[in-house]
Amino acid sequence: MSEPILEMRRVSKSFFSIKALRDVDLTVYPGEIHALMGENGAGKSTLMKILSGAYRPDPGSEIRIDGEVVHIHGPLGGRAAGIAIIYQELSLAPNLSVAENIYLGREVSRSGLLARDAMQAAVGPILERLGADFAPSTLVASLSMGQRQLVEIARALHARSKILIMDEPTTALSAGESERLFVLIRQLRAEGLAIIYISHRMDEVYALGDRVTVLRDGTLVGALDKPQIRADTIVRMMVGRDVSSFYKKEHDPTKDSMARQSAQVLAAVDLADGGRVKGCSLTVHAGEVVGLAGLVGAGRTELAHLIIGAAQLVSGHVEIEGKPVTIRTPGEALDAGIAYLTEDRKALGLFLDMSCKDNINLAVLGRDAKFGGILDRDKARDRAKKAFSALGIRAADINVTAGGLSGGNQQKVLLSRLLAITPKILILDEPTRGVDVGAKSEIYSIIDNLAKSGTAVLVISSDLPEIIGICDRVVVMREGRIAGELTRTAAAHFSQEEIMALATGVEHVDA
Amino acid sequence: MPENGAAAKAATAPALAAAQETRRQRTRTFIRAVGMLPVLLLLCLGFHFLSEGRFFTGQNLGIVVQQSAVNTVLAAGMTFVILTGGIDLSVGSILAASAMAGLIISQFPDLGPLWLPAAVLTGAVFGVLNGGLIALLRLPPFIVTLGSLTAVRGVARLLGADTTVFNPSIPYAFIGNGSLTLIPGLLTIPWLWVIAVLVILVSWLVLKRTVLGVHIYAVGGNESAARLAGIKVWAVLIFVYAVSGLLAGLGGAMQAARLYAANGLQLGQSYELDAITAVILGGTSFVGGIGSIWGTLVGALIIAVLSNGLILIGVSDVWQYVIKGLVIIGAVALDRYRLQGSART
Amino acid sequence: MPENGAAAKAATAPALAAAQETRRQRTRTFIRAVGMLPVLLLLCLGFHFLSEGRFFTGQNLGIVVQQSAVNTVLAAGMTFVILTGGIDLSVGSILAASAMAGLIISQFPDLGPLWLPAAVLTGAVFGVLNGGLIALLRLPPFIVTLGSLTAVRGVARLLGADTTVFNPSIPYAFIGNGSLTLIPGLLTIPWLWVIAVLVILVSWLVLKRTVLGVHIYAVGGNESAARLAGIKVWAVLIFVYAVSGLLAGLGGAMQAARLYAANGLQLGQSYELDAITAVILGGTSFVGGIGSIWGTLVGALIIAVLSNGLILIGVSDVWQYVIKGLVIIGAVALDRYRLQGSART
Amino acid sequence: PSQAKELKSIGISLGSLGNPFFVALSKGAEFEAKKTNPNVKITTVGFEYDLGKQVTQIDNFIAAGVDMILLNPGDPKAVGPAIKKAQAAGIIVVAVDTAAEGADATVTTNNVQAGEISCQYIVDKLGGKGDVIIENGPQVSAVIDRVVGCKNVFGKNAGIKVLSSDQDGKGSREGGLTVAQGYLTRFAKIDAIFAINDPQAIGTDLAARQQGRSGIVITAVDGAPDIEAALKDPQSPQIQASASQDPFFMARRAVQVGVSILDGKKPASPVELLPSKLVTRDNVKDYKGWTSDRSQ
Ligand SMILES: Nc1ncnc2c1ncn2[C@@H]1O[C@H](COP(=O)(O)OP(=O)(O)OP(=O)(O)O)[C@@H](O)[C@H]1O
Ligand SMILES: Nc1ncnc2c1ncn2[C@@H]1O[C@H](COP(=O)(O)OP(=O)(O)OP(=O)(O)O)[C@@H](O)[C@H]1O
Ligand SMILES: [Mg+2]
Ligand SMILES: [Mg+2]
Repeated sequence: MSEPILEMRRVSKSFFSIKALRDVDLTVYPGEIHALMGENGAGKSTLMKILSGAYRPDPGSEIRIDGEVVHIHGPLGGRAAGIAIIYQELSLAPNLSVAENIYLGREVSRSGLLARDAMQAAVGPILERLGADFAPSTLVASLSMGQRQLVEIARALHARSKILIMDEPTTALSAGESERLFVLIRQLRAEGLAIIYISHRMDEVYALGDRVTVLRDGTLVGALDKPQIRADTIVRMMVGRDVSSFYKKEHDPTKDSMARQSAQVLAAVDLADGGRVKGCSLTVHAGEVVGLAGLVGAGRTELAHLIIGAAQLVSGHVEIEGKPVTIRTPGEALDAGIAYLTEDRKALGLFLDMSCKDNINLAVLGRDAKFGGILDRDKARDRAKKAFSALGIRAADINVTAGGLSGGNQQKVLLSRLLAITPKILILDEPTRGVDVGAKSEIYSIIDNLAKSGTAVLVISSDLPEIIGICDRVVVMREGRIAGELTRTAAAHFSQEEIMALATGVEHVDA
Repeated sequence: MPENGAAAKAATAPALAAAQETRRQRTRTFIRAVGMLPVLLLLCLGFHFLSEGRFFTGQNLGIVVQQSAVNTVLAAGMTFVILTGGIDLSVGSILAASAMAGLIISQFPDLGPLWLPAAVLTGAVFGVLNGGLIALLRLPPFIVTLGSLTAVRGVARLLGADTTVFNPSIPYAFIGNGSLTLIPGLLTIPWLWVIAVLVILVSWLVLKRTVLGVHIYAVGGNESAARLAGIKVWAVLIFVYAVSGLLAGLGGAMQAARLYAANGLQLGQSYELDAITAVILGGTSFVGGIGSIWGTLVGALIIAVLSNGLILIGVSDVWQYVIKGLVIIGAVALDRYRLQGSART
Repeated sequence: MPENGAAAKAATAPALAAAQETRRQRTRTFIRAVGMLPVLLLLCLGFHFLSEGRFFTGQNLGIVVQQSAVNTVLAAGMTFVILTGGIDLSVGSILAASAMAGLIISQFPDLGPLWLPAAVLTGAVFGVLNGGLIALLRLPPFIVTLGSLTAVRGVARLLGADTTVFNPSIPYAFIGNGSLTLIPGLLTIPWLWVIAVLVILVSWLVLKRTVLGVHIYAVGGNESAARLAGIKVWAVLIFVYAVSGLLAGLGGAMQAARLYAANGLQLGQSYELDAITAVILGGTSFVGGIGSIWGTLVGALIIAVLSNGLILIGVSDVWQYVIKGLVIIGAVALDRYRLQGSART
Repeated sequence: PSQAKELKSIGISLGSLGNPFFVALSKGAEFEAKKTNPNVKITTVGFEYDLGKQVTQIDNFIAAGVDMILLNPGDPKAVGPAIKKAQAAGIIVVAVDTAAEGADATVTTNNVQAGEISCQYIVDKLGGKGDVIIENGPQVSAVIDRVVGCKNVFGKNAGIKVLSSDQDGKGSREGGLTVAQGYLTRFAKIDAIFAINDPQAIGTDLAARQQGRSGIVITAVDGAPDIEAALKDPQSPQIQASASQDPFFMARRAVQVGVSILDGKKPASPVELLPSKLVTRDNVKDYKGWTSDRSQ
């Protein structure tokens, strides 16, 4: 093997009292894809931010690039050392165009004036390689989460680095885009780049990873070479125990009581918003888990927003238990028994400056309140504590602010809020985005239990194995319309290929 | 395999760390809530020393708290507004209009005693108008309340036909100049200050102990998330501007009772700046979602102590400007420095 | 693997969609930039009609643009600041201090002609001080500039020992009261307005055509993203406050040349509110990152037209307050309504 | 207080210290107080035309234990209660420039008379016939009185037509300039403008010169240094007269009256009205202005 391009030795990092990293070592060689694994809050992002210059490590830490000790001061230092990074938390300026974001901090200027056209022209090919369907001049604010993720990737690729860090780059991507990205990553590997890849999706790690380093609670557990990479090994190293059955699906709407089977709880009839969503109908029955699949930008999130009244309906209506209802605001949706988990937890979900306790209790405060408005603080505390242990949320205390949690733990806090409502209908938009394997299986079993107890669940997900693993039925969207529906029968499961065919509109798939 | 050992080891360490963290966080919350208290004490001591012992006398302390009372009440309302990420520039004008309305009513022999609720109500009505425009038409708070800063000032002047309205025998005048005797001959508290403290207490109760309070913080912390979580954002917004208006009305009543008079032009000019300063000095964040009402009280006291102390030690008017400005900047700088030492970077 | 087929098919539709999207976006940007222009025209026409044709006369238009000039210059600086998500409350005070400094220098026979750069420089120095406190000590802009609003006002008064400084023979007086003749006897433009338009043009160039401009927008749009991209956020912040201060200094020079006098206390009182109003009327967002300098120009003109028109049609002072406030609110309401119809919900 | 007391400390609350008038006033007070007691402690503050602030300042003076308060009341009646409170604390309260209810004494320019002579000049100049404007200002009692005086005179002359009197020139050059620009556009024929103070008159003159309007008689009240210069300046012939006040002397009188009350001597009349003299382009060279050396 050649000389390592990157060596991190005894790297530690503390955020005042929390020790996020303790003497972690990491060795990366050129021309390899190095997967960094660990549970939520294990310290993966922190380690990468130290490398990129966003954080400064504690004294005693040592970083060598190409054998030489370097001190990385600030993001500019990271860039100078040949490091490019895709941050886990999107870091784009929404008010700027795609091209401006990609060039941010490295703008091209001619005789003092900005060379906007040249920048846009240079960005075009990269976007094309990624299969992005938007122009370089588009405002980032008008892009969906998935599209924004592509912009982040384009930015990192454009930086032409020696070491490329990708911190969960596919969380907002669906299968098609992800595949395209993997092709690119392999190309870059062939060009001799070192790639550090963080993901909670196991299949990606098998497919891509040349070596794996596993962290737990801020410490190094160990590193594995290609032949040793096996699901159970990695999971055991990460979690410290075996996670046996990963996808859990014990509920069965076809077998459970007949009465419930026929109960159509949610029906969306011909919903359209005059823009992206062009007349979509779907139904969800009691005790059923329905998946909503599609490519990025297919309009799944918009459809969910229409159902819960977060966006304006232009035509169509929603029925609950067979009766048409008018839902104009998310508040009315809650009153009608529909709870919605947003895909954009930072912008639309969490209150980062509020405590986890308040975040978890927010939707049920009114229900719990005494004398028509006085907070019941005991109930709130108990509920938060229960949620912490039920979902294994890793935080010092229920009173810490949600903003200080790692991405996956934030997701769990948000999910706890919805579960507290005990709704009739639950719409989950990318429920396991950024969640580690252990927690994922917890979430799957929660979904399963809810279905067993008669809740109607609609899961929007770009993670096809997940959809296949937990859903009874899949509705596939393509460009704002329902492209088709696949039902799981005892005899035949729907396959990844079937779903992709519907999502892309390409019938024949060459293997 | 090392997992089990590590897990066992990891289990105790986080538990310990968690306990430590909780304690530390509590300290931090406390420091934040206490906010500028050290700065306030420092100022008081400084003035006491420089004024040759005139500061800490019963009479002077009475004057300071009395002077801070109206601003405290306005700043309490402003805290609600700023917690939602908004701003209310119109409080000074609403105060003037409410005082005018109150005094005019007080001159009718039959309606006399109603002047106080009338003043408060006037303020609330203007507040609801502000809130309605902001919440329902989704206009920017700065522009709406700047518009009403101007328009309501005009209304205040129109009410009295641009003259001073005067009523030496206004009912409830005691709230303006009287004191509540707690220990006869020893401890009396100006009624104005009693009102201000009550306002702070009720505000604290609403903000920290009710569902509405959590919703106010939520709207300020992340408005779109609040909307998705089913909170009636418009209702929360109307509420906070109504509270701000109502408290400005109360401030107008307090000012009227204190002066026995009101003038549409000369009352409440640029009070909004003092109120906002008190809130921000108190550690409430401009973006919304972060802050406490106790900080506001301390902020209002700092402003009053500064005005009183500088006169007490005989600083000339011009230098008062310079010093006041520098102390305000110095206070937040000190605060920033202090927080940095104790908590996050 | 489905990639190729899917990609081919997907390529045409999105390309079309992208082109459409770009066009739509351009329309939207244009509407935003044009901003309040319709409101401005409506106001002008209304005043022309009500004043029996006195509004659209060469002389009156000259007066309007002249009256808008100083505010336009201040508002241009304020646009830089608000684009980064900040605010500068001290411009009025800095204007006063700069005018004082300039007039004092102008009284020395030898230094006379240097008064203009001296005034501008004074403003820039105060601006850099503001910026330094905000960028380096990370203090909230509202508090820092509120502090300097007060402190610099004191300095302005100290400079003139609290009296009016006047100089009837101040050099370059023509910029205050003279006009640039473009077509003799037909078209003359007040120098004040020429300066204001130049300031707007240069600001536009900086904001839209330079790297620094992109960085300003980036800092306002997402400060942490800007920091992570290696932008020197502190330098950007110091720059915008320095620009705001410098332009306030220029405004002070313009005011001094116009009035041949300056008074530390009276000059520039609450100019900051007018400047901020112009910026916000012009469609720049308070959160930062969104807005254009052309909108600011329109906003400043609206304010000047409003003041001029109301006097022209003989509305009494008190009612001017009421109407001005309502028109400002009405203007943003109208704008909101217009945007809603044409673009996003 | 019947026993004679020494003047150890004095508090002064004035309209706005940025106004040269009040600066001259505070200098006069200082001069006289120092003459009485060289070690006197003087605190001067401006209340910026905010009633609440003035009452606060009075409270602060009480706390600071001053012997005398020199007050330019924001409102003649409204500060009454605060004055009573100060008197209850044994403090002598003297009002200057504006009368105040309940004050131990008042020394003020006769503002009504000042308005009268300034406007009488206009009437004489116009020969009793013409279109005039009263350029109003902030509605404080001194301004209100001047306008009252002016209206008295104009009312007596049937030939004089007042075109407008409801615009606020804010008491400043800038305000005067802005308001006058509007007036000059609005009215094609204006024969004279009475501005409630000097800065407004100068601003008005600037507006007229800018628009090339001539033949307008501009008068004012105050006799401030800048109007002195304008009256001597051949380039501003339209500014013709100002009814002068003497703030320096006014303040000295006020302190003298206060000190004598402190000594237990009641003044003959509680209100002392100082007459105003008209300064014109003809007699300006003999005028002893606000900044001339008064330490006689
Ligand atoms: N800025 C910060 N302030 C305080 N604590 C932090 C900060 N950033 C990270 N932490 C803490 O450091 C620990 C590691 O977080 P990190 O984001 O590196 O986890 P991660 O492995 O990337 O998890 P995930 O898979 O959920 O993204 C967590 O306990 C987190 O709470
Ligand atoms: N927050 C938003 N602001 C503006 N436009 C948005 C937003 N979210 C989505 N859109 C628009 O709606 C379109 C459809 O996106 P939507 O999120 O509904 O699709 P999706 O199938 O859920 O895709 P994704 O997996 O990316 O979330 C996007 O292409 C985008 O143009
Ligand atoms: Mg992470
Ligand atoms: Mg989506």
